[in-house]
Amino acid sequence: MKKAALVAVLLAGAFLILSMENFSSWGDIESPASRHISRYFIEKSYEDTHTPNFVTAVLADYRGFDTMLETVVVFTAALACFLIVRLPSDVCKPGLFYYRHASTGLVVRRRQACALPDEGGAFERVDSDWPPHDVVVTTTCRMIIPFIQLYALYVLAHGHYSPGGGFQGGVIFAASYVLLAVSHDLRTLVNQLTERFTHLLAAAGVLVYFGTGLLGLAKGANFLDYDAVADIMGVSLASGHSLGILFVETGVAMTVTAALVIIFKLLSSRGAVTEGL
Amino acid sequence: MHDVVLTLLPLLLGAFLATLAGWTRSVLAYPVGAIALLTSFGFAVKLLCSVLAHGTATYLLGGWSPPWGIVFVVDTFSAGMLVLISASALFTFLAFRAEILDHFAEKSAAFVALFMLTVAGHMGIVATGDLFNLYVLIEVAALSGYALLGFGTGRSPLASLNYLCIGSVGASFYLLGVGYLYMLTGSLNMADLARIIAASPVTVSMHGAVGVILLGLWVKMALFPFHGWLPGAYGMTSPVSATLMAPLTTKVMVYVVIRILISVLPGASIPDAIPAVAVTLATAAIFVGSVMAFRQTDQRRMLAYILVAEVGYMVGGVFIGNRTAMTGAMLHVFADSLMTLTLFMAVGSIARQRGEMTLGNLSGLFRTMPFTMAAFVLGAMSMIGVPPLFGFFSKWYLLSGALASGQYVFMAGLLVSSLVNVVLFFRLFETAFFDAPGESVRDIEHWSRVTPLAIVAVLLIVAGLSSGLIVDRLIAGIIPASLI
Amino acid sequence: MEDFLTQLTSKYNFWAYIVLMMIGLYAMIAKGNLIKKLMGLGIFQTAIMLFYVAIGSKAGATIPILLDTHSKELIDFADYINPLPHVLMLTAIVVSVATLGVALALVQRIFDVHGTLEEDEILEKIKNP
Amino acid sequence: MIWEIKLLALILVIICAIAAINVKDLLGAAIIFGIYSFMMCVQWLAMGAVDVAFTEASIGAGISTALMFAAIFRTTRRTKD
Repeated sequence: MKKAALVAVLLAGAFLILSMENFSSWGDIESPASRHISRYFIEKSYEDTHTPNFVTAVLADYRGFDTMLETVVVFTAALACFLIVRLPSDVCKPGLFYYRHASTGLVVRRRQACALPDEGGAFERVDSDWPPHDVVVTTTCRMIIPFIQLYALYVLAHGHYSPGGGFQGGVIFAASYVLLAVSHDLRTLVNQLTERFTHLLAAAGVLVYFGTGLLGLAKGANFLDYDAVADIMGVSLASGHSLGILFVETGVAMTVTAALVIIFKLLSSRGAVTEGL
Repeated sequence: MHDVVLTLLPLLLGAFLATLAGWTRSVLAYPVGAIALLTSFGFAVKLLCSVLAHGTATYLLGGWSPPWGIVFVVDTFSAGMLVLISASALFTFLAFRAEILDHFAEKSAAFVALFMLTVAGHMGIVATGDLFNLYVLIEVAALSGYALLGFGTGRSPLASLNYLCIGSVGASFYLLGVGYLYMLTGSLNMADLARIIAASPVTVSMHGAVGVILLGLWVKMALFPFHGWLPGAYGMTSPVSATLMAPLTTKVMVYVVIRILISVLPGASIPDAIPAVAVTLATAAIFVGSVMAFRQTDQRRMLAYILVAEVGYMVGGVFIGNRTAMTGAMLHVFADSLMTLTLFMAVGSIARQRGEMTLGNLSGLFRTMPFTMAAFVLGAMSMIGVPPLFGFFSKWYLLSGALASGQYVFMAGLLVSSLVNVVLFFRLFETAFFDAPGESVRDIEHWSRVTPLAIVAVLLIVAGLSSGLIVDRLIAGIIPASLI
Repeated sequence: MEDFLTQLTSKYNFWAYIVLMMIGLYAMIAKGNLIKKLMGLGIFQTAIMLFYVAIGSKAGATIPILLDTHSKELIDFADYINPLPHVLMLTAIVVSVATLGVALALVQRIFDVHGTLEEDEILEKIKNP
Repeated sequence: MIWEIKLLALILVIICAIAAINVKDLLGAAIIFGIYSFMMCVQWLAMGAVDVAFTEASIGAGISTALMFAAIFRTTRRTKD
């Protein structure tokens, strides 16, 4: 099997090397890829959209439909993970459950938890397979997380002028919550972002993008045409496009944050969303 | 004017709203889905009428003109596909209401949303005029498909993961091929590419690009050596997912191949090796699919292997390289979708009553579920190729096309596979007709399941009788004049 | 030989993408562990992204962000790297992480059912439950 | 960027790719896969694709590794090859 795989892969490689014959050499300015449509983007996009970062302009405006579908892909992934691994809520969760009595420090073990004891009362849930928290790690992370989130917002808002935008901002925002889950425990994360909230946020994010597109239809222009945004906000066309880009990037960031948090919660708790990494 | 994009938007909106509904008022999720599918179907029909009246419809997304922006281009063939896809999704959704609500319980909202997304993805693939946008849509369709097929017990997650690996590799090869084309021409728009390719010299790299794109699409459509995922994925998942995905995925991928051949590469000289390899693989697919279908005890897996053979029919027709065979392949895309839909819907209904779909478990079905079995018989007859049904006409075009080009092995494959289908289906009919049902059998036919099934089965006859019209109005105008 | 060398040096990024792609494809076919297969898929996808980004490169050009927004002069397209492949690859990266998420979810389900991640052991268990 | 460093990064990418699929421990492989993504990001930075590099650094090297870790943590780190 392995030898056959090696032969097949080498054959494919040889085929690809042969087919490179007519490629322009690396970095060639005269290659068709650099001349044909991308030339227009470089020369005209600032005029059209008032966005110095060409990549953001092309991503969210000229090829805005691609980006909407890309957001939909992330949304789909979250739903897909939910459909595949989420355990039904009314089934008893398998595994061991530990509860610590707050005043005495005694730990109680239960084999199944169908009706969970009141967690706010005298008993406190303890994870079964994760070491107790370290004060240094917990405190440091608690201090860093707000700054990470602030940075994520900066990345989102500054996507017009520097590398960044909705995707990167959203991923960094999600990463701050992953850090929270790792440094504290999954329950802390679930208390902050409930399952219901993350799902609603994910759907709301795509709806923001979709709604920006619908503004175009409502104003008689095409779907995703940001001229309508300029019309509604009463600004020049190019500034309207710049605003439209900001709207859709915000939607993207919401969906990406929510979707990645959903996926992380499900994967790290094996679908139970009770305890995890 | 906005009809083109309005076929797609209700589905996306439906998916988002179904998710919102699922976490606020979960009873609303199913009606939202039904309304979205119905709206989308309505716009698709309207679009088909306007395309028939006024010719190809183009829609500039974001108002940017091609080749800079993304466009949707819908001609008669794609408008027909859009109607077919939305109709089959709508019927599946209506017929399997009980499954969607019971089987998925509290996840039914997520299921409805994924259902909408996969239909939207497939419709987008048909409508788009941009190669990269096509890739993204393939991923939307596929990713939701993996989830739908992977939900289930036992082996379905493994089958779905297998599909995911193979499908992602196929999509990546397609992406690589698009990169080659972009490198050589600098464009991603289909019409623009066709213009540039026709004017540029024939080079090795261009052949490489065509080869890589077609390889990727063959992998995605489960052509013979890459078909391993299909029987597992369709044979083991829930009947709803199988009924939704089986008429869509392979057919839509064949559509993409046709679209690329007639809209992007008509002026390009495709190396002779590619059609030869394609027809060989297609013939092999027909034989392998038929032989493997014989060996299955589970009737759903048997149908899945017949699908493998059907992919061979269509790919063969596309690459034989004459007008008749191409017409046959395009007609068979329609025919196969309808037949597969009928068969899988009927089997889904039966499986709900009888559980396991082994041959021995199907005794006496004609007595207990007469309407479902009548529809099944129509679907099976069409699959075999009995005259007034749709399947006969496309097969006839394929056969005469193969004869005209002297592809005798492929012809033999078509005939053998039809004979195999005869044996397979009559084996089933025999058990279902002559054997008495078991003591404990209590089959119920509910009108809400039988009505959509009956409509689809009748459509098989109607479409068969009007297949001349379909060829004239939908297909003939699309095939480039250079193909004789 | 001379010819070959010039081709190698002018296109070494393209060679690297082919090598990576072969590694990824080999891992997908030959490795039995499901997570290893997914890593192979990841390598395969990033190899294609490397190829796209290499298409966009331009000798002597800078990153695709406009330097001076107030200048009235016409922007010269030779000064900035081609942004389009970057846009396409942003999409592809996001798609790849979405695929990875779904795949890992499926892997967890498979582990729940069969208790192992090795393909041959799973097939063995299916045959002799 | 100096071409020697670029070449070094490229070689590191390939070494990491080979190592990731050959290490006989899934957690280790996941970490090496993260390094692979990060070296790839450096590679793109050298080519001037800042947005792609940023995305790969956050998605490929960041979240993907976290997801892979979560999945391996909840299944098994054992692998035969």
